[in-house]
Amino acid sequence: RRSQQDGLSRDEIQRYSRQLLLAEVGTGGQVRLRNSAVAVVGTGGLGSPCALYLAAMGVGTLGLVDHDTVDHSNLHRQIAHTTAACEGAARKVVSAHAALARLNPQCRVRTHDVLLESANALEILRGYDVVVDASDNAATRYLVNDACVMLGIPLVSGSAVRVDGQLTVYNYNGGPCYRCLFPAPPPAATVATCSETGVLGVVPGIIGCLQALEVVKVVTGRKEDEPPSMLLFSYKAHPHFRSIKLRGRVPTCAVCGDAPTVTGLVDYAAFCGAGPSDCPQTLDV
Amino acid sequence: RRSQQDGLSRDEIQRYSRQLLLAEVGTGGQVRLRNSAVAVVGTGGLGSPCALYLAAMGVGTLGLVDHDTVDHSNLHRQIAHTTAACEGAARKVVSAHAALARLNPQCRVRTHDVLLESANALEILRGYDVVVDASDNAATRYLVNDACVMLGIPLVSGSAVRVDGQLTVYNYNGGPCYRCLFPAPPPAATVATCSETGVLGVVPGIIGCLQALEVVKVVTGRKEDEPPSMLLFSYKAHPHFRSIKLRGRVPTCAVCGDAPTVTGLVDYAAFCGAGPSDCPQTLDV
Amino acid sequence: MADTGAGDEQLKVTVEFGGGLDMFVKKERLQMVDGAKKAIVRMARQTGGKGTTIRRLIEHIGEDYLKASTDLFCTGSTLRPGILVIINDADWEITDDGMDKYDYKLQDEDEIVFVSTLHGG
Amino acid sequence: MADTGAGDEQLKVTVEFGGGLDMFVKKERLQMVDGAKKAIVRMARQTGGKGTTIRRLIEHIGEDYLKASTDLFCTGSTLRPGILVIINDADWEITDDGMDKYDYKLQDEDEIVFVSTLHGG
Ligand SMILES: [Zn+2]
Ligand SMILES: [Zn+2]
Repeated sequence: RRSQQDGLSRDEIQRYSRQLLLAEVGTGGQVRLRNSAVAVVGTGGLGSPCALYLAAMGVGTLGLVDHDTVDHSNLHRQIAHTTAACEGAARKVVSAHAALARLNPQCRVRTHDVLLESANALEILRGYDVVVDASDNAATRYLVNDACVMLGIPLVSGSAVRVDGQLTVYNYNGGPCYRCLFPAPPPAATVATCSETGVLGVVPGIIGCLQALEVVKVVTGRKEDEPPSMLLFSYKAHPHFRSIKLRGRVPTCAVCGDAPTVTGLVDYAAFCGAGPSDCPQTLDV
Repeated sequence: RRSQQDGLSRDEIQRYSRQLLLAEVGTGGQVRLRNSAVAVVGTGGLGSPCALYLAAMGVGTLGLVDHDTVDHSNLHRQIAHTTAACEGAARKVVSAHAALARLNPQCRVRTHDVLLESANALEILRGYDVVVDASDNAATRYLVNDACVMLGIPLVSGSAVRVDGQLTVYNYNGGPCYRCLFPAPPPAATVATCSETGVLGVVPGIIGCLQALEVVKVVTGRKEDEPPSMLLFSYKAHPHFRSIKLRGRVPTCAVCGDAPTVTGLVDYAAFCGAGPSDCPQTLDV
Repeated sequence: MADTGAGDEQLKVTVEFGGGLDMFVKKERLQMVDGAKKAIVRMARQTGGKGTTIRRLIEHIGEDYLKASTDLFCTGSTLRPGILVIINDADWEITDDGMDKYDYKLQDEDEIVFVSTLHGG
Repeated sequence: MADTGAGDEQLKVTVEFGGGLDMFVKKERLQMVDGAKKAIVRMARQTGGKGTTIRRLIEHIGEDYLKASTDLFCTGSTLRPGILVIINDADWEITDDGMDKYDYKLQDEDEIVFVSTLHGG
């Protein structure tokens, strides 16, 4: 369903010339990027910069998954969207697609203007080389994780709340999946409510850029040299970044373990005590 | 010349609601951002994300300084620009201004479509609360540093080449200036030539976002708690980030020291052995 | 600090609370160290004749460091789901050779980070 | 490594080359350690009856580690302008109490980073 050519066109050579000069990318890496398909789940604070940089750097096919519309309170961080899109209550995937097309019309964009659910996740995510979790709630994070384990796709997971951010590549090269680290969901009472939570605009910007970097590392193969790790970011910590060595895949994990008990997608709203739609404003956080 | 009101408009409250919830910003911090003026020198790989996030987060006045036009080889990293701007050979400050206006028309943008030089730098940068160095050559970096020292303006300096990036706040709170760290310019032979050098698109994205964060920290006062430091980023290092404790202001520094010998802007092309225009493609790096 | 005592019989660990967990900690328990808020915790080197464990540290934090509703952090010595424990920049599961991770014996100058996983974006 | 010898009389430091300086270093001198390329350098603990300094380390790198044209890195023991030296995550100027920074005495397990300043954007 997508071109798997080996060479680069004249336009591509011109556009990506500064990356072709790099030993870390070169023609081989650029072709791999062009031949890759990456799904970005969520086109908000994380998905905006991540999708923009993936398209800019030359990922050939991007899938955008979101079911929301652009709102005024999105624009302090969701830089793929515009005030005009907000005033027209545009669908986020449509608005994000327009931004990607302005920047790089060579990037093929597939929009999935739906809520990702157990009923559609495997069908939507199947065939992508990497999935980016840029979502905003626990239920979707477990859903995306389990789908990636079942489909055998590396998952580049980022999150950002208030002034903190986190970044991990799950289900990759002997490392853990999300459930290996968090077998039980947090009690609903400990998840900050929508009205209590905010986010500093550039924090998802930083994490979203770093997600794009991790995608490049997975696609070009550089990531194989790295042991499993989680990057923690906090405006309050100094230094702001801390890299943590992570456990490997956990043999007793319910989904990626040696004898999994979760072998199909389940009801994640019930599992987490709250679904993605229980609190619409969470989508803005 | 700019409004210094204390309150926020209804539009501002709506747009920045997720930041008003944060203890680290709140109404006070948001008003400080709105009343601040930040100059961004360079609207390329670093300046694109930095200016976008500064406008998104609510910095009231942004000055954009660049004398270049948009080129195809810019677009793999300079996400404020568009393929259409490139095809029309648009001025970079004009193209960047359009992107900021799409995202946040409330941000007042001043464009300086000139090469920053000794003859105009003090006039252009005077009055800004923070200067962002998002430039691309040694001569401009010394020029911007010296101008900031002479004007008493904190300098948020970022750089990105190949797969590496660096970030420091100079001339702030007892910390060093650029010349304190680098009293002598590197020999011209050690500066990679244009054709040898490239850059991975998202690396200036990461550093530019972090420059926007440092601006927020300076404007809201949080930065005062931090000792001087430099953040090093490398795709090749693991972990990618390393924070270095820096020396304080150096009493013998030629420009910010106790008995400065550089008391007016000098000829930086002669000082560095190469000016910003000696090698036009450097502007793309 | 509240828990001072004979230096040699005490160990000192640094504790940070990330991912928003700092909101549950009493302000006076945190101090600015090199630009970040940390708790410097001093505890007896031995508890009941054995090395003091991270289980005891969690109990101690639950008893003395939290503002209220400690179940947002722990119940007794058991952390609530969704909190990672990082000991000297490594996930505490890595130290686990079949050992209960709560039995990890604290070492002087250990840097412990409790961090809540984040779901937003 | 080329410079092995009696363990006790040697010290071991880890050296990284950042900001593009790795391009000047012989490939076989760098090894992958935890996902990053580093040089593990073993040197005599004493040089001429005194502790081995970073000056000696720079000379040693200039003699044995660089591909060619060592003046892109150093001339003798003097680094070219535009290179920062980072010792255990601190700018080496911080250790300077009026002491010549080149006289810093290496300690076993020191982590040294040489990093070239970057001008691009
Ligand atoms: Zn698992
Ligand atoms: Zn100075």
